[in-house]
Amino acid sequence: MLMDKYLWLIPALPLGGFFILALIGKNMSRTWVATVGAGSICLSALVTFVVGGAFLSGMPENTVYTQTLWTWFEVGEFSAKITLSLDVLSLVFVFVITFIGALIHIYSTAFMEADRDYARFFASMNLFVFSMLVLVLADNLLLMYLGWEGVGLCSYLLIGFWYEQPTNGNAARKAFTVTRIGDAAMAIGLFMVFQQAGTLVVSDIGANASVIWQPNSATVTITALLLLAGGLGKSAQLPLQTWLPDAMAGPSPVSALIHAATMVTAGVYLVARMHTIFALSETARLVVAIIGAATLLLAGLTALTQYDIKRVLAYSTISQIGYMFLALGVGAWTAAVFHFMIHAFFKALLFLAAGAIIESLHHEHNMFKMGGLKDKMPVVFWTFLAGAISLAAVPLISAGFYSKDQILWYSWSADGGSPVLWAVALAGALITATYTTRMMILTFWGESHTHIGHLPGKRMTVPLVVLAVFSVFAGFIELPHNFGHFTLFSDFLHPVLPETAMQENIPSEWLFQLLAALATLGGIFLGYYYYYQQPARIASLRQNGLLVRLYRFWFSGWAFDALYDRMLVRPFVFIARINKSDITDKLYTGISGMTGEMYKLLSRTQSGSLRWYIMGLVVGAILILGIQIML
Amino acid sequence: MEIAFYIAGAVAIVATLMVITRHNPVHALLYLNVSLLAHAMLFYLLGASFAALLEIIIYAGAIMVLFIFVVMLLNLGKETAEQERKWLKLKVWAGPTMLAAILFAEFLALVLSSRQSTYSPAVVSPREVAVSLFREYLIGVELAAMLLMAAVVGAAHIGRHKKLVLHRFLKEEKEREEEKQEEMVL
Amino acid sequence: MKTSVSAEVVVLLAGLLFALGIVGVIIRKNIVFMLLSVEIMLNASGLAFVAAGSRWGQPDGQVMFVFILAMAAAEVSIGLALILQIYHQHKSLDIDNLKEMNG
Amino acid sequence: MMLVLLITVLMAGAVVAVLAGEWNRNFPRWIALVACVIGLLLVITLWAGTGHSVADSQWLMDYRKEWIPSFGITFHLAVDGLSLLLLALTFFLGVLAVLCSWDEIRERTGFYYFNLLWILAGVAGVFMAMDLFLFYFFWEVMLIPMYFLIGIWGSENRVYAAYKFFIFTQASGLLMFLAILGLYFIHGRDTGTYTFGYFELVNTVIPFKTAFWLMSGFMIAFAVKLPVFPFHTWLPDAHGEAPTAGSLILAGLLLKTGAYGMLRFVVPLFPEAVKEMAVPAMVLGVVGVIYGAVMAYSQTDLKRLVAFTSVSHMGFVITGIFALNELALQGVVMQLVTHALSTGALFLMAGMIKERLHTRDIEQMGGLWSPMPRMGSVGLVFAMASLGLPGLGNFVAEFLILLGVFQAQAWITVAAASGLIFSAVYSLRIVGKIFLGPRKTMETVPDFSPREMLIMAALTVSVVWLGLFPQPVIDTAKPAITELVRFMDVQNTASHDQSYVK
Repeated sequence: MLMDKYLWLIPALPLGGFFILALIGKNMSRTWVATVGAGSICLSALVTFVVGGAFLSGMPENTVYTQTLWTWFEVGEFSAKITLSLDVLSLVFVFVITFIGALIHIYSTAFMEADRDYARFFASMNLFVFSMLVLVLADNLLLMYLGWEGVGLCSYLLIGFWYEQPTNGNAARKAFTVTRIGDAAMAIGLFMVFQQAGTLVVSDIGANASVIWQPNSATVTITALLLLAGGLGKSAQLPLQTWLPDAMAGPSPVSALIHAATMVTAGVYLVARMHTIFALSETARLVVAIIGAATLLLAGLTALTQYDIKRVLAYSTISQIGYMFLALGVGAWTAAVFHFMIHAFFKALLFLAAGAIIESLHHEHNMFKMGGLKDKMPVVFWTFLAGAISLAAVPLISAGFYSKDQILWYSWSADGGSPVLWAVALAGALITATYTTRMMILTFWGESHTHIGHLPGKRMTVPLVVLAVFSVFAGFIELPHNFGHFTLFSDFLHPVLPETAMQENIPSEWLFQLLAALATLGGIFLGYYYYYQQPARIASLRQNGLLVRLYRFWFSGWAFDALYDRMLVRPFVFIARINKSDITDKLYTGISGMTGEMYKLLSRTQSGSLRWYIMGLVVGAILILGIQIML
Repeated sequence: MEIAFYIAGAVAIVATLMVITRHNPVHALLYLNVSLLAHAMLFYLLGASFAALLEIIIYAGAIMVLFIFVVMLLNLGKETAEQERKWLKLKVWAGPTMLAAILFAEFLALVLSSRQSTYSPAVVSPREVAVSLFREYLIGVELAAMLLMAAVVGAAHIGRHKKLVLHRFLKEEKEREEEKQEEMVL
Repeated sequence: MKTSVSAEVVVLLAGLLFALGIVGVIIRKNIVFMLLSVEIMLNASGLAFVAAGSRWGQPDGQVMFVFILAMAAAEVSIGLALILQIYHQHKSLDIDNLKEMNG
Repeated sequence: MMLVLLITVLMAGAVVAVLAGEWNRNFPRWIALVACVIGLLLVITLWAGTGHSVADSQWLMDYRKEWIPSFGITFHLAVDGLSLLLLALTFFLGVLAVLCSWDEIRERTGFYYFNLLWILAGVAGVFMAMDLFLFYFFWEVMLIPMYFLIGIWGSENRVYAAYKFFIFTQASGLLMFLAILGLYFIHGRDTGTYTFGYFELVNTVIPFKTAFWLMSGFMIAFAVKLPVFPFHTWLPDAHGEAPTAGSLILAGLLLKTGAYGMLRFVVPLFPEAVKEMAVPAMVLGVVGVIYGAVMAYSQTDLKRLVAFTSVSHMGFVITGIFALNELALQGVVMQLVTHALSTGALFLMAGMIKERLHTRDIEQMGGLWSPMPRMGSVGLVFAMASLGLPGLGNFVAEFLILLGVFQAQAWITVAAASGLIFSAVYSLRIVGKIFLGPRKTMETVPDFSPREMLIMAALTVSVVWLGLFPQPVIDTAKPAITELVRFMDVQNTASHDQSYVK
């Protein structure tokens, strides 16, 4: 049965929820708000399962469900339609968005229970899910841009959800503005694509990319890089990563949904979606890989130094997305998408669990003031542990291992891979394991520092458990080539994403897995050693001036904030301030001032003295006669 | 007969100089009369006998009498002469005289730059003047009549003795000043 | 009574008299004297007109002189009336005291 | 005849309003409302009636009568899709302007509504006049009542603002009049028929140098009105001091007359000069985009802030006009409509906030979301519109303009795209300063009244509608735009041939 005519329901349900909540949410009871808010997403998830199931079951090769709703606008040869299209890549994203979205919404019904603006929260969340779905379901780049900006708006609204605190508002503004820089570049990218391809429909571009562009030509590289810039902004990659840590000002479910699981991976989606363009430019792919590698290392080191649990998770998100970009850069498209999915599970889980902890500890974000929660909050502990082992990629038993191991392997062995990228990724793995262990130990072991309020209820723990199960077991759908060669996920994606091209003559995969496992275990040991066994060693490290300085540097996120503040924000504000009264107006006030001065000068001659006037007459006559003589 | 012309011209210049330099108004008036008579002579020499007559009768006769009446009426006697003496300092008249000299020099240059030519002035009889006046310039004559009429009425109106009348703005200003002074006094 | 003078000389004479009239107007502070100087200037211009008329043998010069005369009469009568008024109001004929019309 | 009716209904309404105002203070607003609604209905029937034939020919309606035949002046009104859109906008905003002055204006209501309607009549005339003299006549008609509107009902610094507005527009208008006369005489000398008719003058062949100077005359008038970068300084003052309806009409309609003039007169009359001047004009446009945005960021007076956003948005318009291709020109038309709605809404909001807090200083606002969630949401929508959020009308406009400009001059687009970033900066500043953050005043501020809700709902629905279904607007403007583009292409090839022959 062809289910494509129900495709529109997937985004329409959240949109409907948004409209109901936005228009009459103020007057609805909390139960109804929760029902509409979470229900719309759950229904949407259900529709996704049905449509997706139909799509998969009746799937011949290369099937795409498309549904054109209406023509958005059409000018000359440019035409943009509101067309949804579902293929395997978008199906993965839609599944993650609706499924994790539904879980997070259920969690939020309890988490936000006490909040004044319950309806506004769910309205924004629903709008976000709608926009995100439009982003991934869009069949042309312009519609994707609509979703792209829509999620930015919702991110803005939700980061600044508790708007009465000015810092939240500033964080929201920063998030929007920084991503907007990427978006502006992406818009130019769209113009370039249109100019060269004459269309913005993704499938047309994909089909004709090799005809339109010369491989490795400057235009294709520039186009790819401009599109990439949009992705970098949304996905918080170097050099536009500074907004994400501040975005943690939003409620924890928001961090889980928007700033971990879905929106920040929009960049990954974009690059994967436009892989045909990226495939044509080696330079662009190299840039993607280098940015990914640099970001994962930088963000990982920063995560090591943070004390706010949500900021640790935020930097770890940046770092993990760095892995995805690395995978995209080396041409391991499916590996990137796989890691996206697994990451969505465990990072959403971690954020939700962290949210539960923070909530129970009266909004305490500082990990050093937590501790000893292992026994007091068992459900949260075990689920958090599940997420943490996945993040740290503990070998064999965690989903994160399978996805990250793939990336590590491809970063050397794939066509665009190199030992340097691999080394960086391996170092990243070690760091990841270290900061994860640090976070676990500080939060759950040791002495309790803060009194625990109420424990999370069923509506919060059930989503945690579900996500924990996925974080552990979802990895088994894609096993490495050397054991099992069970590649369900990448086979599934191959209608859209090409197979990863491999280099020849590469060392055995076993060796890599061993090294990756060693890195992880080493990282865990480091964390264990310094934070559990020998906490005193930390204090002694503090004596070292160089290390302290390095610590501060890392803590500040490699001073990017300060740098941008100096280089961009302050000059801009300075220029704006000094020119507040508009310098060009001086031109006109100058003219009028001069007129005034001349008036004063001339009115001085109007002295009322008759003799003076006659003198004027005489001088005038002299001048006139003089002119006549001259001529 | 050129000599008569030059003499008359010289008399006119000297008399005019005296007019503008005398301190006593009556003296100045008398010199002006002399100057006017010299003008009349010049007119006659230029063949304009009608103009010469008018100059003597109206200017030297009527207008000057008006002046003298006024001078008498205002009793401009010795004090005025004293005042004039004080006012007429070198630094007062040097500048304007320079200016006038420059003006005259320019005029001179302009006039002399054109071709020199001597001519014998044609006699224009009063008859011709009258014909022209009442034929081509009839409108002018009418207008002149109206002007004189207006002047008579105006002079009669202005010359009446009135109380001090100020424009309303000046009046308000004056009142304000007075108030201010009162305040200061208080 | 035939004279033969160059036109330039007559015009120059008129110009000189006119200039003297200007000097008189400027340097005098007493209104009566200023009015006298104005008369001089009027006469000088009349002389120029008459000279021009006689140069071309046309009556127009003298006609203009008549008009000037009429105007001078009107001007003097108004002017003298004003002088009387000024003297009554200000008790002075100093032109510098009459600066009320400055801008 | 209908076209004349459009103007006369406003003018007659104005006269009746001023007479009725002598009698009762509340009559004029009803009369004004009725006049505007009648006009709006007329335009809608006009639109509906000619909906099918839009694609066939450019001109939908035409009315022509001799006015001063000895000088070749005719009373010639005509409407094509472009005019029709702007007319619809005129009456729509007219209704809103009347509604928003409903309670705000309490003094001399008769004269107020007289001026308001008279401005609208002038604007409507400008959008329809097909005789350059008549055009100039209407151009001046809208100027003087606006001067009164600012000068009498404005806020503290109103006299200065009114003078500034008047002098800028009047001086530039005179330059335009000189250019019109120049055109008139050149055409008359060449063909022997002296006429101000648009359709005759379009065919005038003008030597390039002369064309350049004549175009400058027109351009300066339109550039001041639009406003283009160095001529914009009257705008913040006028907008800031005008009463709410005045700001609405200034931003929504008067600025549009500048753009309309460029599209209708400058480009067809002086195609070659326009082509020559395209790049400098576009650069000025981009400078305006960025400068306006930076200035908007620095302002603390809400109305001035919004005024500078207008400068920024109008920079897009002139950039788009001089890109001279269909995409950009359609974008310009969209921008005219959507900017009128979004900026108009922001001005209305500023007026409503001022009614409540008695200040325009955004430093004294803050945290207004909690007492006024409705206004907050609406304000957010329009802030987002002004930063070009997809799904709202402004995005379609800016996207089309940039896309079109990219075809013409890629680098200019790159610079203009930075305007997207700056617009985000100032728009979020508006939202942040007014609605977010801690409350600064503890006065009770009521949320929208039903009347205000009606106004804002109308605007919100329009801007969302235009964002998602802009095709009707695009289709309506299409014949005019394609005709313009075709004309330019013909000129292009003609001049190309010419130069080849030489």
